[in-house]
Amino acid sequence: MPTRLVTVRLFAALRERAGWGERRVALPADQPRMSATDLWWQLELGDRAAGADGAQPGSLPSSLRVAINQAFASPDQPLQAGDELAFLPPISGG
Amino acid sequence: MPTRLVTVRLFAALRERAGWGERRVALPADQPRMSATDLWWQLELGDRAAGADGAQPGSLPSSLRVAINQAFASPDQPLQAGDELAFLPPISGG
Amino acid sequence: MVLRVALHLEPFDPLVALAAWQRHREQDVSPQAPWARAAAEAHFIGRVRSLSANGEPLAALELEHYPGMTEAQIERLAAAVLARHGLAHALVEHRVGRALPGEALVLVAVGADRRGPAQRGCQELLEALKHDAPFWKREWCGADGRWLEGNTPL
Amino acid sequence: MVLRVALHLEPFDPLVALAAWQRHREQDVSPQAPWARAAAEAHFIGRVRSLSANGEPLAALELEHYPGMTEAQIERLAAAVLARHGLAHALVEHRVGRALPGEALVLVAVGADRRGPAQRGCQELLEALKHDAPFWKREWCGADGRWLEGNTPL
Repeated sequence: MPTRLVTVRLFAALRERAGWGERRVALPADQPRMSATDLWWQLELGDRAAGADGAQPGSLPSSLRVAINQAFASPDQPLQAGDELAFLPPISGG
Repeated sequence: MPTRLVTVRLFAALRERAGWGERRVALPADQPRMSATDLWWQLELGDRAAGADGAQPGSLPSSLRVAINQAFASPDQPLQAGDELAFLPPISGG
Repeated sequence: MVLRVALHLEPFDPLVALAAWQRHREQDVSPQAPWARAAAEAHFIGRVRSLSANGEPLAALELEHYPGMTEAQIERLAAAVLARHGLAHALVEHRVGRALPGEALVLVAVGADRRGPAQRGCQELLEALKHDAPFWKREWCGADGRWLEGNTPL
Repeated sequence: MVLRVALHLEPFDPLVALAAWQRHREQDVSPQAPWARAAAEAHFIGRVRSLSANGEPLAALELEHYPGMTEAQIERLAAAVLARHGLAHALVEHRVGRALPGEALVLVAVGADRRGPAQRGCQELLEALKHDAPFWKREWCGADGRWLEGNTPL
């Protein structure tokens, strides 16, 4: 089975707390239905970046949103090879 | 007792139905508390100008408003010598 | 609180009027100036429609007003809305006379420290103009002129 | 239905943006053009405040965005508001990068056949931008930068 790569992107406070903004990540071969939530915990973003809003493994911090291929998506949607996954901290636009 | 004059002004459809836009009117010496409503009927504006909205003597057609000295006023307010009285048909601004 | 009211007998460009208004902001840079706290601005521009209320092609819209009272009444209405919402500034420019389809009839612009008061203030001032400032519209379709009684629905 | 979305890395003048948008109206005079039925226009302009959320003098406001997604998401939000209110046109221009107090952050302009849909559409599109378009604000007071989480109240 070929290596399945996704691009993970972090923004604003999340990027600065994690210390990186973009990373290519290989999805584990033995987890064909890996989701954004799974990856959040695998990358240890929950420990280092979630702060007071930290959630338990199995869910994302409630203030975060997930985008897959530059559109909002469910954090539980299985990731595909080539996906661009972004974790978005609370928005303050306009 | 000197003659007490007021200026009466009509606008838009009201002016065109009456056939005049501005007139100097002497308040009757024997009616010291004459109001805009009284003058409306004395000038026979009710008969000739009020159309389907005509009211009975003692009241103004409900769609009309009165301005005295260029501010909205009660149609029952007694008029003073020198007042500028205007009868305003329904407004359509903006 | 800063207020400007202007009536135009000739066509006016609302964006030129807004630019002139904005120059006050740029010239008055003291932190106490009403402009300094007005981070939110809401505008409304109304134009002459191309069809009459009856759906016929409109040749022109005539706007009659009550010179003197109209200006004074708009100032009273604007001052009340400015006070009610704690607005920083308001601008009202209104066309009078004979206007053609597409030409600007009314510009309302208000500034406030937050977007809610700016938007609500702009809406309320427009409704106040429509219902309580002495203007009368007559639609011209060909040689026929018809006075409107009341406003288009919201 | 006509829609334009633009992000600006440098200061932009909302009135210049509106004038460019208005030129479309003047150039496209066919009666079927969306402009022809847009007798009502509502605008909103938001600027950088002079004070931070904590009340300190603000040196600058930094706006981060998600290049590609931000533009696409604004287009989705605007298309939904245009359809919901039957609007004729919408314009969204938004600053990104480091902006100074008084500089424009956001311009929203919508046109409709009546004032109600224009005003409601403009408000809804602004709220959608504030809550559902990927922008993140960081306030700079001196050398300290603080990310904002959420928006100012309405």
